[in-house]
Amino acid sequence: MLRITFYGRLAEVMGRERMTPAASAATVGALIENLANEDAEFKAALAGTRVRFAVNNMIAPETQKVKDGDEVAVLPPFSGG
Amino acid sequence: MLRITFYGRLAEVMGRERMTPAASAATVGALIENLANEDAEFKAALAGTRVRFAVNNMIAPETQKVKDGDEVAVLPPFSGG
Amino acid sequence: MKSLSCRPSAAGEMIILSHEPIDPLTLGGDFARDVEDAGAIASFTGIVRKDGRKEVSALFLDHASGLAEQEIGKALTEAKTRWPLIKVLIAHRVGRVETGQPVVFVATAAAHRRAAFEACDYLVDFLKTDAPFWKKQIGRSGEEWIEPRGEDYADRNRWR
Amino acid sequence: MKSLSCRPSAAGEMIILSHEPIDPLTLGGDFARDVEDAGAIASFTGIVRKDGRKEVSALFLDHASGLAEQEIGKALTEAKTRWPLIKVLIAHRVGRVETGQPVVFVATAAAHRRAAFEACDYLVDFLKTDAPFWKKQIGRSGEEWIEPRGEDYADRNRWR
Repeated sequence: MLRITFYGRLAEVMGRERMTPAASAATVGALIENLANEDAEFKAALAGTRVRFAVNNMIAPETQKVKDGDEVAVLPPFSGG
Repeated sequence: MLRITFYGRLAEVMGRERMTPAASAATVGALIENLANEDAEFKAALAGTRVRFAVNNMIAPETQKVKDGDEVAVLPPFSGG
Repeated sequence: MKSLSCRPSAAGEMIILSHEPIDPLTLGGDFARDVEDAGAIASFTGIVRKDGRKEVSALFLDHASGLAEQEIGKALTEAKTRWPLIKVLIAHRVGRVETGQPVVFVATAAAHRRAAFEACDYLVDFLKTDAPFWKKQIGRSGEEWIEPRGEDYADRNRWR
Repeated sequence: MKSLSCRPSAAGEMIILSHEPIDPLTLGGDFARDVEDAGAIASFTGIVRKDGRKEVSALFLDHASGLAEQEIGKALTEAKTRWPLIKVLIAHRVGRVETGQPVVFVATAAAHRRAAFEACDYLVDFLKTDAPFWKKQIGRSGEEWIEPRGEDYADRNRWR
């Protein structure tokens, strides 16, 4: 299984985390695309936003491969300070 | 009379203040030149230094006229902070 | 101050993420107590603004725990590569922060002032755009997730 | 703190010249207590350095009383013309200041951070080269009057 976590306004749409079978996608990008195709509200929330990702607490490109046990974070544009 | 005050390393050479007759010079520049000509140590202390002046607590050029009762400050390069 | 996360990530570095109010005075006092032969301490405090007609009553700050500490740690390392810093502190609130309360405090110590000023400025810019925090304004007309303004990205890009 | 000179020169402005030690914590705390809807407070503390082999034990600071307050007041006015400041404080020591002790403290408050940072930076540069203070280092090899370094003038000239 993969654990996917959502932050900021995406957490309000998706909840903080979802579990999904590792076999469901090969890359971070494919994983998110699958989720967006299943969930119109999530798809709408992603529209026009540059989302970034982290895999196991490391910022990662959407081409990064994912495997069983990985933790994938879905990060809308940061706004700290 | 004019009161002339000295600061920083010039105060160590000249003391904090000197009184001089107002009639002794027409401008700040002439006043300081007279003092330098009377006092070799002061002349040496001025050499190679860009000294500034204030008259009655206002920064003033060396061409500024001085009159009885004025307070003239002789200011070596500032170094605060 | 009970902190969610408080770690001296390397010598002279401190990262604090706190669910509780942060007190720049206490933090600044502790920071200044042991700064070797520093000649310059710069600090920045960011405070939640009411922001005029928006009538903001609080911010809510989400953050990616673990990732945040790591990304801030990287920024501290980068800052220490660019400037000869003696000591550096970042304290950042998470959770609900009331209007008028500090949301971030950054302090830097160096031998000379340019290093202290620039590193402090750099780290605040970094926190605005490149650290995994997300803030929501809670105001008169409801709640609104905030994204950095164009000028925040422009500020950050000064350092590239 | 007994001050030689302490004047709120205009609304939101404070100039302190002090023969006694200045305490950035107390000053910073008082400063932050009433800052309207400021979102940003920047501060700078300058500290007397031992400075390696010079083994500086203290600075002695001479100043032109009256003129100093007036020139600092002009710089505050200039800063408020350039940046939308809510509040600004300059505290500067005069007399003997021991190594490790603060010699200057500057704090600025504004709605946004660039104004607070830049005004603070500007005022510290101003104090280094354009305010009538003179400092003498008292070190291992005797006493030495200090003049600004070339980089101090260069820093000041950034604002021209």
